[in-house]
Amino acid sequence: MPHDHDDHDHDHDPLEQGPSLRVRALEELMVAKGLIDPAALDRIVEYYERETGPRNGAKVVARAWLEPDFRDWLLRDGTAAIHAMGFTGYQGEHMRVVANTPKLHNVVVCTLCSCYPWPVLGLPPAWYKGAAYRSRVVREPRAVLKEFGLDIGTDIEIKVWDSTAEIRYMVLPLRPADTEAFTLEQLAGLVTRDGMIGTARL
Amino acid sequence: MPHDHDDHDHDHDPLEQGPSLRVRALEELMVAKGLIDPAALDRIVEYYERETGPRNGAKVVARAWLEPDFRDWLLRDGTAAIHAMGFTGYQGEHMRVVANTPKLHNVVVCTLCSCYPWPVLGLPPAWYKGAAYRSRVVREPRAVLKEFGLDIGTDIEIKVWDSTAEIRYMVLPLRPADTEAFTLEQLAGLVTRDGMIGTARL
Amino acid sequence: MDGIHDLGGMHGFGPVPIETGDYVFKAQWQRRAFALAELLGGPVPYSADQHRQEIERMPAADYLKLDYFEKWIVGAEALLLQAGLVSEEELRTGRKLFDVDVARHPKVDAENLVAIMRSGAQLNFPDDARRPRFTVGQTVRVTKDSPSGHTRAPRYLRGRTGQVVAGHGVFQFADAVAAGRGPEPQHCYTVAFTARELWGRDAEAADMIHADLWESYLEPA
Amino acid sequence: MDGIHDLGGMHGFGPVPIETGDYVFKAQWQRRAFALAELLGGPVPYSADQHRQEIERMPAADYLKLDYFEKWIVGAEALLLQAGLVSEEELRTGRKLFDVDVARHPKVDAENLVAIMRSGAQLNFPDDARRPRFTVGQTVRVTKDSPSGHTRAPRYLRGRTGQVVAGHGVFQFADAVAAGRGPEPQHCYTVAFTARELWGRDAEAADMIHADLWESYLEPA
Repeated sequence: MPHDHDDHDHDHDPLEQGPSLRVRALEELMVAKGLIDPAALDRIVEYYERETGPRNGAKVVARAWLEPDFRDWLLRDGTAAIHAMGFTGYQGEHMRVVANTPKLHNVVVCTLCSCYPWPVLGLPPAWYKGAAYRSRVVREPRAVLKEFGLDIGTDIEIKVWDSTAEIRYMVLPLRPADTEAFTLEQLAGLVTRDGMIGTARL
Repeated sequence: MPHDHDDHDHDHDPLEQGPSLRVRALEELMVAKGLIDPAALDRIVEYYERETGPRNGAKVVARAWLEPDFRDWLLRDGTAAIHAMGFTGYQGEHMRVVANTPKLHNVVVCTLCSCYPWPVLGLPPAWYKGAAYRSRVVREPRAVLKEFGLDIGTDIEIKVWDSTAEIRYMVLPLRPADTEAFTLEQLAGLVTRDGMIGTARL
Repeated sequence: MDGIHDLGGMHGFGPVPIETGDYVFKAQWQRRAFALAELLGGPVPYSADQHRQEIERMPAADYLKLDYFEKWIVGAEALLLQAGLVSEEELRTGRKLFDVDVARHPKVDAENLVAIMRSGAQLNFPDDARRPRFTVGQTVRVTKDSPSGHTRAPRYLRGRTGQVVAGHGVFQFADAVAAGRGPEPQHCYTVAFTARELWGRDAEAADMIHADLWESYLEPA
Repeated sequence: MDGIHDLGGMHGFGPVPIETGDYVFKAQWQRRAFALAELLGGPVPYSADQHRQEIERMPAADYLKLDYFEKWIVGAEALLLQAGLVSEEELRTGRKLFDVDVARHPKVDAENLVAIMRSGAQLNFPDDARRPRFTVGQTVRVTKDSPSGHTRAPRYLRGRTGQVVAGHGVFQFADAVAAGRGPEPQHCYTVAFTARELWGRDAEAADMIHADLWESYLEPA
């Protein structure tokens, strides 16, 4: 990837190469063409790293555990219930929440790319975007979940949700035992990202 | 692929690397273990390069053009007719010959690997084993054949033969016009490998 | 497009790299790549479906080899080229060779973009005028159509029979958006398939696999 | 195994490289690799189906990247390892670390091997005792079974309906041979599929695609 322009104010690390250099070259070209404002890049990253993420989803889950009416609403109209909590935005326009039960385990995937509910879970982890998870979880969910340390017997049904259109999925995990006295904040602290993808129990 | 043994009589080219070095290392290891006779490698290559190849298939085709009874036999029982001409061996144990007509064009592929009738056509060319031919010829044979310079209108039916089991396929091409006076040798001289795969007309 | 991106059901990718893959960004350049691909959707402009389609058009070997965020950049570069906003040489050298009409390709202000990102895109349509062809509970079959462009009917469902378990109303149609034909809105449904229907006697257990499928992917069974 | 080797119908591989691909061997090492993989089938021993299976087990990215004949060597090395005839370290260094029992793994004499190659393998079985389940003209469906081991029912035919156009008698069954279960002989048929059945409305024309399929891949339709 030759990159020999000298009309900019970054010093290129001579060891910088491959994708890193490619991205920097494109960024600088786009700035030079007036197509982007470089400060906007930082702002976008800041937005996703600060304002989205699994802590949002955890609040939704904890509230559903505490408030039966909210739980009903969430499962009936995930979009409205989640938006009402302020978790809106790209890749979260249309939400469906699927509830685990003692006899049913849900797990979410996007076999075609990496669709994922950004407002409530943030950006997806690397494994979610990788070939192994995407190829296998629709065919052998139990074998895949076992790699996550989750042993789902054949007496428990698995429902796999492949995010092939504009609806994004989130799993409502089972509430852990002995949490009757927990506050919303305490409950939310128990909820993990993988629990809401379906690759972990809580 | 480090390769640092010194108990053999080849000098390694310092520029030799990758697959070439890997093959040489395995060959020498196998010789050292007494599992192979290195002279046998040359003999195998010599056999395939000298005794098999499309000149064999061309003789079968030319004979079918000249002798109606042989043609009938060839199309009815390709194995027996071809074996009777002495073209036997690995990857040619079971043969089916499919005849082109003015309204029908046949083309052969192996989508799963590279099955090919070695005794009559030799070893397959690189493109036959490659991903583009194997993936596309079952789905868009006309587009593929066009890349070979062959324009097959939709008024001509195409039959694709995917060599998925132990039967190997050969196409009996149409005899070129104005060859009534040709001898068997002259006719065989017109027959090309691609004509017998189905990616060329004669 | 039945490309390598359509991974559902394929073998050959080993165990899930959970330990080493449990991150969003591993390097700073990945953050920049993500943001750059998001940001360029404004001035170029392009949609998520067009961006996905360009990633799907990559040679299969590259798709498997390149980092996820490098693929996002490959997709953005392809769309910039198609829009005539860059040349191959510019991408190769990183040096600007011509100016673009920024009035026709206005850059997006950071706060505006974040505001849009926070409110979300408009993906669905009022469905009063369109009656759904299928109803919840109905048995449907995914067509065998195998388009060479972007499609969201994965190959592992092609020709298979399932049951409509939800109707979602009318959405823009990804295939049409990616092809540049506009939204061509259609009803979209969740369809449930048994593992046995998809994998035959090699199904792991009596599970259900769900996918969201646009109406034109489906036919009555 | 629904691996990357099962290429039928996939997009993403560009035009056929006819100009640059019109050779059998491009380098001397390819000749040696071919002969080595053929020759080792004797002493190890292994069958073509086992060798194919090892190639299919390669990571998909390697399958697309490696030279065809290098893949043959990868397959042979895997079978040598499984037979306990080499160690990983021997393969890595090229230096012999232990001897093998050559009485149990006798090398094949060149002239003997060429004689066998010239006469061919025994792949079919007398079929007097086995009645074919299907007849020429019958409509059949390829099962949806999706085994994780070697199979010769390609994915693009899975679940699709065709017509038996020929019966070939009884052959050793590739899936069983590759799995080390022995020949498990079965009837084998040629089945014809319409392009429309395979690709739906995206079929190029009213063509027929044929495949040779063992009886256990098929069910009455």
